[in-house]
Amino acid sequence: MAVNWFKYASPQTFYPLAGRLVPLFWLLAIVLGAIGLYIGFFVAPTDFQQGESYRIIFIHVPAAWMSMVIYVVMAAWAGLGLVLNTRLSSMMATALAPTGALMTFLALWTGALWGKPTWGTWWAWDARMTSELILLFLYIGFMALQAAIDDPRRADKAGAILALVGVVNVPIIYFSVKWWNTLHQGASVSLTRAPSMANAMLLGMLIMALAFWAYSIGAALLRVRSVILERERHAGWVRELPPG
Amino acid sequence: MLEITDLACRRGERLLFRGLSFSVGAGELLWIEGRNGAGKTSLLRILCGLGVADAGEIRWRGRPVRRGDETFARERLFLGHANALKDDLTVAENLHFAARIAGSDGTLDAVDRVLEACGLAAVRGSPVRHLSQGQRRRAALGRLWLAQAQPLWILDEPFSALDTDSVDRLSALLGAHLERGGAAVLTTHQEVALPAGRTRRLRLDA
Amino acid sequence: MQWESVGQFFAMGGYGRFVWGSYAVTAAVILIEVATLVRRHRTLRRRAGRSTATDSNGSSP
Amino acid sequence: MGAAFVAVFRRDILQAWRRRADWLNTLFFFVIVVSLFPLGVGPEPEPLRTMAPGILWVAALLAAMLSLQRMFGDDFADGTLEQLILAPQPLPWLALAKIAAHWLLTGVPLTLLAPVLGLQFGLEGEPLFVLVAALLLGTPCLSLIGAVGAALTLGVRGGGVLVALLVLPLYIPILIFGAGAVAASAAGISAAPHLSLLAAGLLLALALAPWATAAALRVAAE
Repeated sequence: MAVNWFKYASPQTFYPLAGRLVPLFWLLAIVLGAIGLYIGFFVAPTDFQQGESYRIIFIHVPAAWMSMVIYVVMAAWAGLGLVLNTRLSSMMATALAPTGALMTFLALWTGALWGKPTWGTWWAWDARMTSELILLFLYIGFMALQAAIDDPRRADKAGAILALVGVVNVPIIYFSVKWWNTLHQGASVSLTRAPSMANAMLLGMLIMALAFWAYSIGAALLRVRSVILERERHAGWVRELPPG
Repeated sequence: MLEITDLACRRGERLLFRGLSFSVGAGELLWIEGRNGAGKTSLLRILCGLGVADAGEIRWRGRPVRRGDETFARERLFLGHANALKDDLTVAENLHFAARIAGSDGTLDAVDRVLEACGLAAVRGSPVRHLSQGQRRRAALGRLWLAQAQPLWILDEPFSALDTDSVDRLSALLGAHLERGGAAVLTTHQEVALPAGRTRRLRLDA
Repeated sequence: MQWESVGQFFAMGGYGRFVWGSYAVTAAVILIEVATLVRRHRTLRRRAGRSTATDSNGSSP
Repeated sequence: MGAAFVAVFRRDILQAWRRRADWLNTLFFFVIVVSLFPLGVGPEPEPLRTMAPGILWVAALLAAMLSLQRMFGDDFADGTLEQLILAPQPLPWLALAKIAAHWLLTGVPLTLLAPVLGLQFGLEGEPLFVLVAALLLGTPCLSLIGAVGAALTLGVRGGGVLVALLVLPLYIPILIFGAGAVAASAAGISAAPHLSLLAAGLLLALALAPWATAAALRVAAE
């Protein structure tokens, strides 16, 4: 049975599907989150070096990973929308950006709160944190550009070009910041050179990462439903929707 | 020469036209009529390759036209509402540049001949900024005299802001273009100026 | 199990401010995002539904 | 094809020459911004010397960025951009001509002005030469990457600030290696690695930016 994936490429058929997926992903996120937090707080031992403050890792690293993953997935959807001219892919990119930006903010916030007890300063221009900050600028640039352009079709295409240019630059920015950091401060200071990871710590972090991943998908799917309703408000099928 | 099948275009939420099919043969002029906002300009911009149609296909000499298609670009001329002139450059410099970009003969005496034909020889060296609206439009139309080698002319309101003898000059030029086997698609409000016998109409109703 | 008492759990070895500061903000951000998303979708859904009613008399919002 | 490139390049230079005031404003901006820092930080030579590379580079970045609007903005307004898009030459090639003109008009003057201002900050000898070399490699990247931002924000509300928002994060690697080269040479270590990375960045920008700019121009003119 060949699944006609293009059937789901039309907003009209994707809208109900997304509606069914959102609760599933969020439920998965809650379950995984509960397990991850339990491991993080009740199974993982105290770290001999950092004491208890390292437990921030269970949300800092997942948020940082997600901020990077979401940007790449966003750029992929945007590129797809640009090449195949499928409106839904571009809507998916637009829907992912805010969640990605929030993940970046969380990575920065938790990084600062973890840095304070570890280095004594809220912000230490560590290579990873600085790249995270620049990634936040890239998200803001993408959202600002799409917000400034009224015509949705042009906003999608312009956003796609920016996201593709951005995704090429993300590794370049990361390595140039890493070079810049080692040049000025030497390699001693690195936040996420995680302490020797007991397997419970690692397990907790991985499960939390999956929880964040499931949450992000759910959030993006719900936001894409709103984007679909806004963009297709004049379409017939939107009008017949029961006010659910 | 130019065949359009099932063209559709949506501006934001509004569907401008759908299922539009027509063709323009050698020596033919297609006059696009319709109220303001009926999508005339959008249609012309799609034909020339600036705009993107929501559906449908454009074929030139039997081959479908892709955006950025250089052979089609070599054979088509587009004149929009905007005069496409740099205010700080002189009339001669503007035309010289337009010719070089379009790949047609940009030598100085060619430009002079065009200025003569447009009746702009006197203002040859003055910046476009100092020209009147009518003179600017004639300078913009100078591009047509340069474009003898381009068989397809797509013109958006070419007769607007022209005085009577410029209108006659332009319609004579259009007639000559059609005689040479060229094709043209244009929008205009002055009916009188179009070469009789070779003009077909296409009504775009909103 | 690490913690002898609930108090010790919240003290988090003296790093309570930092650990709970991080978790609280993360939880808040996620809840706020969920709330705004749900509200945004619900209002759009209601307007979509209502637009059929108003359209019958010709004026859409 | 070369003729069209030269035609676009010459026309942009001629256009800028006819509007010398706008063109000079960018350079005045660069000088003013650079001279603000000693007033803010204090005249002590030592801190100024260590900060000089960063200040000069950030000011060059901002100056180049402020003049990006003019790269396509006027052509978009008066309709000449449409004719460029419809021209029978490849659009990335014509976009490159405009980028080259922008570089000659902003990048090169900034590169020549910077060492003079460097003297103000106590930089002498080899670091000044490295500054010029780094700027010669870096400023074309500023024009190339900036062109993508300028094309994306054509005819958009609040375009000026928006270009900065889009383009500055992408300028960061150039800033790091550009300023790093001068700092290295001032500290007596070789600036070769920085300059070679800048050159690599330039090649990458040359390879990608014209295409991205052309795509963005087509989207803007739709």
